[in-house]
Amino acid sequence: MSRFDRWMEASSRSVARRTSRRGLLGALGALLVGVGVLPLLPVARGAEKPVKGDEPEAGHPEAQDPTSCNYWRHCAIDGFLCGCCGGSASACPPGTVQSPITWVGTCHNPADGLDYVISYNDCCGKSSCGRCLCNRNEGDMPLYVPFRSNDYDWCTGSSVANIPYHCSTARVLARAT
Amino acid sequence: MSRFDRWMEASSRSVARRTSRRGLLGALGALLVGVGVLPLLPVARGAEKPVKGDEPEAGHPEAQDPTSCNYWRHCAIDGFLCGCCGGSASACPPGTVQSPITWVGTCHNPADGLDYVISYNDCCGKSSCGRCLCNRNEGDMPLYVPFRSNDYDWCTGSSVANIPYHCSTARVLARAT
Amino acid sequence: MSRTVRAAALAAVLVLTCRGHAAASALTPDPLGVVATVPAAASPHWVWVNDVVFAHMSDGQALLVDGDSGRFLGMLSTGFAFARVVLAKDGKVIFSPETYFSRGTRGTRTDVVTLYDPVHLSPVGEIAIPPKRAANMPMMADSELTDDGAFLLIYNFTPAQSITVVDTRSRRFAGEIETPGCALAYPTGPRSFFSICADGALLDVHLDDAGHVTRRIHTRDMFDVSSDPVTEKGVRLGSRWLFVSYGGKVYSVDITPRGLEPGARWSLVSDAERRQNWRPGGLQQLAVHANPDRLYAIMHQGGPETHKDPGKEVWVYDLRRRQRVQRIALRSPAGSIQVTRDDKPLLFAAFMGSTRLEVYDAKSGAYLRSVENLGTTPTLLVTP
Amino acid sequence: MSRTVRAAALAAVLVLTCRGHAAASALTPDPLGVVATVPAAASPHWVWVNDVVFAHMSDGQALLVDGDSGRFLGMLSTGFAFARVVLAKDGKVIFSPETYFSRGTRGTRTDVVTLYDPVHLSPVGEIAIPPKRAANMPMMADSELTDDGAFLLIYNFTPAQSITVVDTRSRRFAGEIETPGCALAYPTGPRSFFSICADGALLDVHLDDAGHVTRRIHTRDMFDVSSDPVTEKGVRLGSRWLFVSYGGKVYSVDITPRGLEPGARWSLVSDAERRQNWRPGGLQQLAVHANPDRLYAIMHQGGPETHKDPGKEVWVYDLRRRQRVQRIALRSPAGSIQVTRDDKPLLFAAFMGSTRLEVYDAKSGAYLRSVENLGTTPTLLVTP
Repeated sequence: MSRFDRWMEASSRSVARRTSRRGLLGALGALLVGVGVLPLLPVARGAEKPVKGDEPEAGHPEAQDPTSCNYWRHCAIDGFLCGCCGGSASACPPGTVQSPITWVGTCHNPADGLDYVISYNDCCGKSSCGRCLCNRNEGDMPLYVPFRSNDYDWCTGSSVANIPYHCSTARVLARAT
Repeated sequence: MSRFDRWMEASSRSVARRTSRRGLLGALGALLVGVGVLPLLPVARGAEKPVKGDEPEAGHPEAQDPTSCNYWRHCAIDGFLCGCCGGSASACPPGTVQSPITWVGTCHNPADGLDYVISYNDCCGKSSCGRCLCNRNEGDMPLYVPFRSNDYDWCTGSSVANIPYHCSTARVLARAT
Repeated sequence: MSRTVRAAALAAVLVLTCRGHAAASALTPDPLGVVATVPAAASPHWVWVNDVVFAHMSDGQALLVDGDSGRFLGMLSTGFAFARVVLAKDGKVIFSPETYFSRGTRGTRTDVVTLYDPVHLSPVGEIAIPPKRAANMPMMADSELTDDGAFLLIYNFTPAQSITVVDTRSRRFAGEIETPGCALAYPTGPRSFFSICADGALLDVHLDDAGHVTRRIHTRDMFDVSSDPVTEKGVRLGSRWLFVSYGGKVYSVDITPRGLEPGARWSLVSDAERRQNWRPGGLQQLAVHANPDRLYAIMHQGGPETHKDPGKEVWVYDLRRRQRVQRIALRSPAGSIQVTRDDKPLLFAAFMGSTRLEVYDAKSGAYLRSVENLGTTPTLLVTP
Repeated sequence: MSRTVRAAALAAVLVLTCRGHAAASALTPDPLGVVATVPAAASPHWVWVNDVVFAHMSDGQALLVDGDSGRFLGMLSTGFAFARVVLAKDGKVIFSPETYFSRGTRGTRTDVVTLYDPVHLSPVGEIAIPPKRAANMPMMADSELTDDGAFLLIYNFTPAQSITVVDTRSRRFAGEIETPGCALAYPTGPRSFFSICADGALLDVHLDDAGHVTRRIHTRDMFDVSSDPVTEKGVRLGSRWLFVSYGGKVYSVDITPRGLEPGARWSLVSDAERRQNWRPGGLQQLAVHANPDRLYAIMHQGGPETHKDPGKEVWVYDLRRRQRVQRIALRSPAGSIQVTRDDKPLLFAAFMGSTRLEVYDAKSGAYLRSVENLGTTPTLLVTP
């Protein structure tokens, strides 16, 4: 089945597909923003193959582009990339609040060959950013394992800006051991 | 320029185009709901030729279908057709309030060859219905001529449900003279 | 008299004048203020399509559709991070746990259970609850009624975990039950429910008639959390809750006089199918129907991390023989399915990435119709 | 200690442990709680893309974009039936007339002017105003500042027409001015503005330093309302307000010491072009630039009722010679255009039916770049 067929079959899924396809993403853009495919939206999740050991992708230039869904840190991110919303991979956009509590994932950095613990802190207090949707699902657990689940709106953890979700960051916490 | 080209050029406009094109409407559907093209949205407005004297269209079967944008009463309607939202051409959907004050238009009924004064009362108090968008612009005036302007959210006129707009009705007030 | 008032007056005159002529015209004037209602007797083929409206989460909605005609009957506006409506057992009221902010996306947070009249689809009451409602991908177990409908259970996550208990008879907040380490609410009787704990055990909670805890048992581990976790998307058939793992293993939690007990374990996929990467996926990926006992599951082919992907097939299982009896090919990928409770059941299929609801004959699997332009990101399907 | 708290603690420990290792790793940990800010000195090439979010009107937004880089700098959530932000003359604050309901789409209505810090894009104040803000297709004249920025004027429609006056210095509601039969607010000086009346005349209003009316003149008819009405989408250049009719006739309202006077009348289209059905269209269909005086108009070919249709061309006029000097072909149909105020001006083009902002060189007409996925239904473009 051709990639395009696959896209036709489940458009939203394609969004997160790590194989770069600017054309389709462009075409999808309006529709995506339109139908409001959003951070929590699972349809795109898990469409990802793990970055780690994903040899044909490991050297992918986007693996080092913080505004790309393929950025190595995003291996388990779930939402709009704050780098496209006025923030960065680790900083929140103006006027939002970074939720201190969230769930952590482990991603492999092809540049130094190391694994890192990544904390996916949401930026909160405004309506959805709506740009650079990225859904990847490595190690995601059900809601009954909260600190391993990306199905929660983690703005919940912010007493100031509970619960409106704006975008997601991917902070390096430390080297995974 | 082919119809399809015209559609490519300004998709939303096509929605209200009286020439039936289910295919395109279908294809547009998701996008429309998605990008939230709405009652007040003017891009579709005026894309209409007047029903009156529009001979090739006058006998159009849809001219008598209350859920069609081409329904004769809709010659100056601007919004979601309440008939697609749980109401009818003249009745509001459950749980909404019909705004008593609005603007009136004049439409020609090909069935009896008479002109009627049509009152476009909005149904109010819930979020947008989002279905059967129909924008037609005959006789629409600027905001400084309120009772001839469809650029107002006429739910404004409802003290109970001011101002959330849900859908639009097209009530026959009387024969125009 | 102000110009505006004059203008209004003029309009009025115009109307009167016209009404005068109306008598002479072919068409009689339409009355003002007519509002439709929904038939008091709900059809078993109706479905509530719940929509969290992901891009604009302050504007959640529940849309009522008639599966037989495909007609859109009406809708409810249900606030921020909306999960779903809960239908009273007697069908006389609709419960909707809702969240609002004084300034849309900021300001004071208010959580309520709004009560809607199912005939007029308008609010008839509001029950204040603690502003703790969990905001997550909508799950049926976010809010459920106890078996006799006396108590509405609402999952809280702040991230401290608890259950809000609402007495539907007095229409009052009855209290809050701490469920540390355990999530969601799965009713098991008129005065009991369980939550699923992070270690794979269940928290078995029993209530008195005031909605207060009388007994809480932390069961032994029921699920294998580490290697192949079950999703929280369980479905209930009589005295059994059925859960399915990422890999397609079926776990039954049986409600017995001795308490909650693990039932038979079996698999949705054969070894061959597993090798072909067939697995369940989606948001509301399971549905059940009684007489005969059937389990419906959305299936697709994909890697281990595709446990939330939509599927283009629904596999149907005989729960007595634990065997697949049918494969239904869908027209579009589905992330949510629901089966009506009647003897001529319909299968509804929807998908958050689309605005189409598809309707199938749940027994033959035959495609019946589609309803287009339903909301923006449909999540859970709820049937009477 | 509850299980949840334990879990949190565990997470914390993990973090600490990891930080321990971090020293040894190639990458150092990212700090928590870093929030970006917007440069204090606004670039003349920034643009606020206002979005009424038609499908979900409770979630209005204003999006800030840098026209040079195409970067999305940040956004504001601005409530129900949002029209647009108004930038303080000194750039030190952003005014946003907003409407909220206690239950999203129902309940108590609250209208406020929210004040935002332009560096942090966060609310720094709120001014309560009467819950009368007009809900209409967003127009620039829905809310404007007087020339010295002392007063914010907000159009009300209930359907009684009036203007809310807000004192931006004391940040207080200063009062309400009845404008029966007349709509919107077009500033003409530090203490004056006019509204357009249904009969084609203007209501010329003068204020004292407290924002109260000192003089109100109902001018003679300025516009031909019956046959070829001007739109309410006027643009101002110095002491002139320019309005254009459905058919493309240009009407100038000149601000003179003797009061408001009709200026020269001319046409955007030649007789030949008129025969070819060329006419202006769109929501924000006009823009101006000084030095040299230029008028930009979105043009398309269509029948008399297409006065709100988008166009794929922008025609540029020399306002001194009243002649067209350029035709700019757009890549996509535009319903809204704006031109920056600097000497190397950019032309922005957007359209409610799309989520793309296009950027052109306003002098050469050369296409520069597009910014994709901006909101859902972009309406008015506002530049510093």
